[in-house]
Amino acid sequence: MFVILILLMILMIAGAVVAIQSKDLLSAVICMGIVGFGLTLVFLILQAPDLAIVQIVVETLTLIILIAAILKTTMKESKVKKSAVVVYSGIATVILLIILAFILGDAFKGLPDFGCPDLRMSEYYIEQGLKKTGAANLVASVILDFRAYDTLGEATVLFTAVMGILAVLRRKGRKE
Amino acid sequence: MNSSSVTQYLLPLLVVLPLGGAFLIQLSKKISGLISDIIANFIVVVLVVLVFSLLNSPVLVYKVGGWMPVKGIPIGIYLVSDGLSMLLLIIINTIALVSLFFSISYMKRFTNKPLYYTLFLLMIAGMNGVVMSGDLFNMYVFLEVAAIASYSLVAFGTEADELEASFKYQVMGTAASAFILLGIIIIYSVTGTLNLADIGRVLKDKVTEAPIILTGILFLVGFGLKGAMMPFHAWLPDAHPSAPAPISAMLSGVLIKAIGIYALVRIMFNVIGVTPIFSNMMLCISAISMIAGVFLAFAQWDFKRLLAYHSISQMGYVMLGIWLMTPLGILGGLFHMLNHSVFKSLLFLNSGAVVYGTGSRQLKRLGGLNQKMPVTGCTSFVASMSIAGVPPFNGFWSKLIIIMACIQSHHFFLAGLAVLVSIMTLVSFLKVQRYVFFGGLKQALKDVKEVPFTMCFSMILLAFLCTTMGALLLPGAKELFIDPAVNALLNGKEYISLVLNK
Amino acid sequence: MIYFLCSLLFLVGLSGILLKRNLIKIVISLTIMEYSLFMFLALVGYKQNALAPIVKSVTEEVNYVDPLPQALVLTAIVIGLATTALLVALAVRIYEKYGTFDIRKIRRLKG
Amino acid sequence: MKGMTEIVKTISKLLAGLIFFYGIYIVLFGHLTPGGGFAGGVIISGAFILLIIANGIDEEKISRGKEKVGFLESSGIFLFWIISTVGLCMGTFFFLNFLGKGRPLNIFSAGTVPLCNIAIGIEVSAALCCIVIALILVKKGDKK
Repeated sequence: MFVILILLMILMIAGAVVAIQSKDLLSAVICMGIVGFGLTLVFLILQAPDLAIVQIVVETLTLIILIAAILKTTMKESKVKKSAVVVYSGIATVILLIILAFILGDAFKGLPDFGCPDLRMSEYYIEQGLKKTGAANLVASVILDFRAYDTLGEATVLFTAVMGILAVLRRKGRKE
Repeated sequence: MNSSSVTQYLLPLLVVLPLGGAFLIQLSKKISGLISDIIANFIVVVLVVLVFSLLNSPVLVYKVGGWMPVKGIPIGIYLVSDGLSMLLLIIINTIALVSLFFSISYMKRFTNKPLYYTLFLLMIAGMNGVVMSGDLFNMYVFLEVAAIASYSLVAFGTEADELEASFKYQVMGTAASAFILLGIIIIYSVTGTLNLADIGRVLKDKVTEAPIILTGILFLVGFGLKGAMMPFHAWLPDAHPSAPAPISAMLSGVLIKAIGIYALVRIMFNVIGVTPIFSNMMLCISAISMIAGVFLAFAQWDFKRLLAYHSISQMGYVMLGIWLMTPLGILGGLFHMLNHSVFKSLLFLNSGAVVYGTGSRQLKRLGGLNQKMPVTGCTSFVASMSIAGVPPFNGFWSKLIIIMACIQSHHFFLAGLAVLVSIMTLVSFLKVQRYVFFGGLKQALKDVKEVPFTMCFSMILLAFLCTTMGALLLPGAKELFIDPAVNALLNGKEYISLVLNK
Repeated sequence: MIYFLCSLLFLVGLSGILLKRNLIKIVISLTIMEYSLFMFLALVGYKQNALAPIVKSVTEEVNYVDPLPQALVLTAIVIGLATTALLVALAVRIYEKYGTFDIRKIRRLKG
Repeated sequence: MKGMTEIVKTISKLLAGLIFFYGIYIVLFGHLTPGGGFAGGVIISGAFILLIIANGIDEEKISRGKEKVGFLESSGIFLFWIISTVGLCMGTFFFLNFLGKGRPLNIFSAGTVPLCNIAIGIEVSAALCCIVIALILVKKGDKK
């Protein structure tokens, strides 16, 4: 299991790199699809079927939205001239990222080991979730009962985004 | 049932009402255009009444869903209102009411007003949610509600530059959210809980461990981006001027405080705990914000852009006060936060009135507006003097306290810097007054009229607050408004026991 | 090790935001960054040899992975979808106005 | 944009029905099996998006549909809001699970959880349809 997980993650990283580097926007979007569907498999391995279902449909939808946007506009990424500024800023960014990688890697050593989480809050959810809420799907019991307030916020975020999209896509913002 | 348990039931209403209003407006917009005006204004009036009725109550803790703690570990989401939240709630809802009143006339120039009101109410709900939340992830969710509403409000005019500003703002905002979420995950992984007070209890003696230090930095970057602290400020001078004027007032006056400074201060002071290195770093950032903001503002000839740069600089003052970590400093910082929200919103509303009357916000194209727009001219003079720290307006008192606090804690250099920035702010605003309101009337501005009543009324109200808010420092008012907030920060870790024992 | 790979994905996304000058590429990078966070959250909640948090029968032995991070991921996925959709809408509108996705040609705002 | 060939249209109609019912199943059994309001909502919206893409875009019809969808979305989230505030109105807690818990592992169990799932399902499916329709309606190459 562990080996498959690591292989999947390496595939996802490769997909992400190709997605960011590719010259053609459509292939970039499809490479992003590799990352997203890889994530679905990772969720399945990690015993999270709920997340896998949501991720696979959301990923499909994201791809549809992105591809629809690209088909309406352009597929080519315009060329970057290799000026000195571009090269130097690129090198600086890479150095910054390497430093960040070391900091993150170092700090992550202080986390609990993979596979043995600290169940301070969720012990109760696991033991009493079914009894207290009646929902056999413990994730559903968490999102819709213990932490339903979060879910209201989440639904509101989606509502806000739709309102925002309607606002942004209006033909005319100001009256004449 | 004693009185405190009755008032705690009012807490969720502060989020529920604006949300319900937003949904109702979308459902009922077909019936009449007027109905959205009525619903939005009515709800915000109710919110203001609610907030003021909650004033002077003790620390309130509300457990959503009635999930009581098990073996002392909270399992549900908590809503907490202590002194600091109360101060922020007052700022948010009052400024929202004034801006909303201003919008009634101002937004007639834009299409689809119900959509505007919906987004506005969602933004208020998001900010109220952030300020009252006692749960780390819940805070993140409501932060996103407020942020997404503000992204789309910035682009509400749908002109090219507005869309561009909104995109820039949103990319930075989303990256900031990613950093914040990473911090939340690390905290959850280390502590196994999300309740702020409970996290504080678990982390009591772990402040110097590597993951926690990393989290502090991640939160600094994330909330710094949201609150436009200096190295992360790039989006603000584009986004704030691009929004419609009442929204600029909300963004500059409230949003960067509620989802930037408040969230960072709450987490660092009350939950994780501040190390001296961190507070010194924050002092550096605030000094840089203060001085660089004012220098950049100097070069601007766009009215709203100039104001946006001054927001960065004034937020530097607020942070300088708070991160001195002395009683006087925190008092000054919080008081300046209150004052800044009033005078900066007023200035943005003034700029909106100027744009409404003349259609331009370039300083060089304006002039002599005092003859044609007396109310706008007068109120903007009050606000300018207030932001520059001229006595007897409110900005003077808070700046004075901050400078005194700097001297008291032997940061003479910072004190000198604060005085210098104050003088430069004065110069910068004299320039605004000279180019916009004084001087000869330009030929093109001959038929400019004063703005409609609702806009004038909001500006006069804020100008009145500017002149009188110095009185909040008098005994009596001080204990009611500012002292609880100061105490909430000073006795940082007391928050944990206060919340967990309720 | 496994956390480090996850952070690597995060950094790849971050590099895209910092280096790329194309609006759609920036959106893709942001999405990848979010994906890495979802994965991290799911990794944090994983428990060795435990079952998916769905009760099949009342008498079952209690050994499930942590359901709380999964609930958080669910919320975060929705938020991510909402932001991505709004960003794409903005990008389409910007293309309409400027005729390009290139950030260097879209510089009406200065300073 | 014109629709695709006759074969695609026919098959997509069949498939859309299946997908639609699968989505409803996911929503209704969200508290027992994996899935829930959100996943089901996205699947339901997928059925409609499939129909739109396969059958081509009739602008008038679609902009009328957009208004209906917008209304549905608002009502979905409003329903969720009402469920959340019932507890408050009864003088107890916000988001109280006020219904009986029922027999575990039965479809009529878990109090308000299935109701919330349905409300979220309506909201999400309508919202996503709305997003896609709004993006499709943007005209190509409409430069200034």
